[in-house]
Amino acid sequence: PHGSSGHPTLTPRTSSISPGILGGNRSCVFYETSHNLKGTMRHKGLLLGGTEHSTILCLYSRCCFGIWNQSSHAVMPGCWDSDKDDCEDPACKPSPIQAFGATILRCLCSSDFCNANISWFGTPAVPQGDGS
Amino acid sequence: PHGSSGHPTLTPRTSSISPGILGGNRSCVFYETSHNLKGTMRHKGLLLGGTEHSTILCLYSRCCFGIWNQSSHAVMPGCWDSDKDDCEDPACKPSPIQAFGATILRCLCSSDFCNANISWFGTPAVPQGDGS
Amino acid sequence: QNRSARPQAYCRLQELMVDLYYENFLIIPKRYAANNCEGPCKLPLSTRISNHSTHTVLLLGMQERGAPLQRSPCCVPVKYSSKDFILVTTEGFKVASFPDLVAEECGCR
Amino acid sequence: QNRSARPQAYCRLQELMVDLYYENFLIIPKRYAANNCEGPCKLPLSTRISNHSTHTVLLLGMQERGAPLQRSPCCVPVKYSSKDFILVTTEGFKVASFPDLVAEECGCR
Repeated sequence: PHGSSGHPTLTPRTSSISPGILGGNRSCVFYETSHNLKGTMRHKGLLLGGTEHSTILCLYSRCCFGIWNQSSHAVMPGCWDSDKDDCEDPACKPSPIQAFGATILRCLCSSDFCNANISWFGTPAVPQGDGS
Repeated sequence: PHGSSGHPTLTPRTSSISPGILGGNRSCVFYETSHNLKGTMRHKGLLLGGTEHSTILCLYSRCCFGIWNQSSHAVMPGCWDSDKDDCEDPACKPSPIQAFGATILRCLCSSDFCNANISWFGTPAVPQGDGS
Repeated sequence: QNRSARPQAYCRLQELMVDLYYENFLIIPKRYAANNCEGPCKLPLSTRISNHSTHTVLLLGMQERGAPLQRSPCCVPVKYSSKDFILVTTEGFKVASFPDLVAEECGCR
Repeated sequence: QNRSARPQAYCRLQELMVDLYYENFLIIPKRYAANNCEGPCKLPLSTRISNHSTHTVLLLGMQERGAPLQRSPCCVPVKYSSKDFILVTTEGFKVASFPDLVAEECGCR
């Protein structure tokens, strides 16, 4: 299962939200695989259209997040709900987490669509295969 | 206005109270003048009959209290609701309080009807006129 | 009167009498059991104190790892009860209940 | 980062970041503003701190009159809020909200 299929492009609650309360109009990549994910982060922003990867306008922050699994597949990029959780870096420089025998990469970042790609050590994003 | 006129001899709530929860069956004198008194202490015990001075069986303590005004008239004897508020003495040995230009005598005591009379320094109650 | 000098192993409710003799308008009581919460807050809280917050657990964890805290977790009342008093006012006597006068439960906060 | 070494005049909310790097199951965030309550509790409380209890006022009164207290009134969180986290479990990823993780209001207790 891929993309935003099954999600409305605009969640129902958005009708009562004026543009002024958007957190500086940060745009992030949004994507949620339906398998092995419990819960959702889609209510942290306004989901705009898109098939494979959606765009989400953050409601509560100017902060995107990204999570990648061992094979560098994005798991659930989206809007984070706070600017206070170490979201200073404009680029997504992921820190690895070892959990249950797997390596997970994750980042918080503060520029538009910064969670689209992993930014290795601040250099432009490198194709994943080259590093190994 | 004197005595328990106007008060039921047994308050309505007593019907659901079993004798076992009475606080050791302490009996105190109960009396509430209706003038210059706001509120009541009658719900701290079971009011038994009586015209001038009623008897009250304490519900929450084994502690009587007494308050006398400047001319040593009892103002509102009754059951106190706690044994923890300096109620060790079986006799009512009042401490005077100066308030708003008047002297008020008050005591807490822990024997049956100990709040009927002021017990001056542990000696049997002295007729009020003799002291002045 | 129930109090002793021995240190408490963990945060818990202790009897504490408070004098009110200086408050002339209070007739009865002049002294009452207000109680207090005393004793150290240490990990693990869950097995020792039922009333704990995750925030406190995280602060204690920081301390255990050597991070300094400006304010260490503290044993405080987390539930109070009210207390009846008989007062004298310019208009006479009054029975009144005051909230938050007796500490009933303690927790680390 | 917003914290300074200057002492606080009265009990109030201060920013405090808590590290969660040691909790491997937590994916995002690894660090969050848990905040803490800091500063002295002194009389009069009412003009300085909106959230105070009468019990605390009496304890502070005892101290002012020279009576020793086993536990002095303490500046603590009296209201918390929850915080969302993304976790990894054996079954995959999970968005979860945990209560009592952020100190929101302070009081003397």
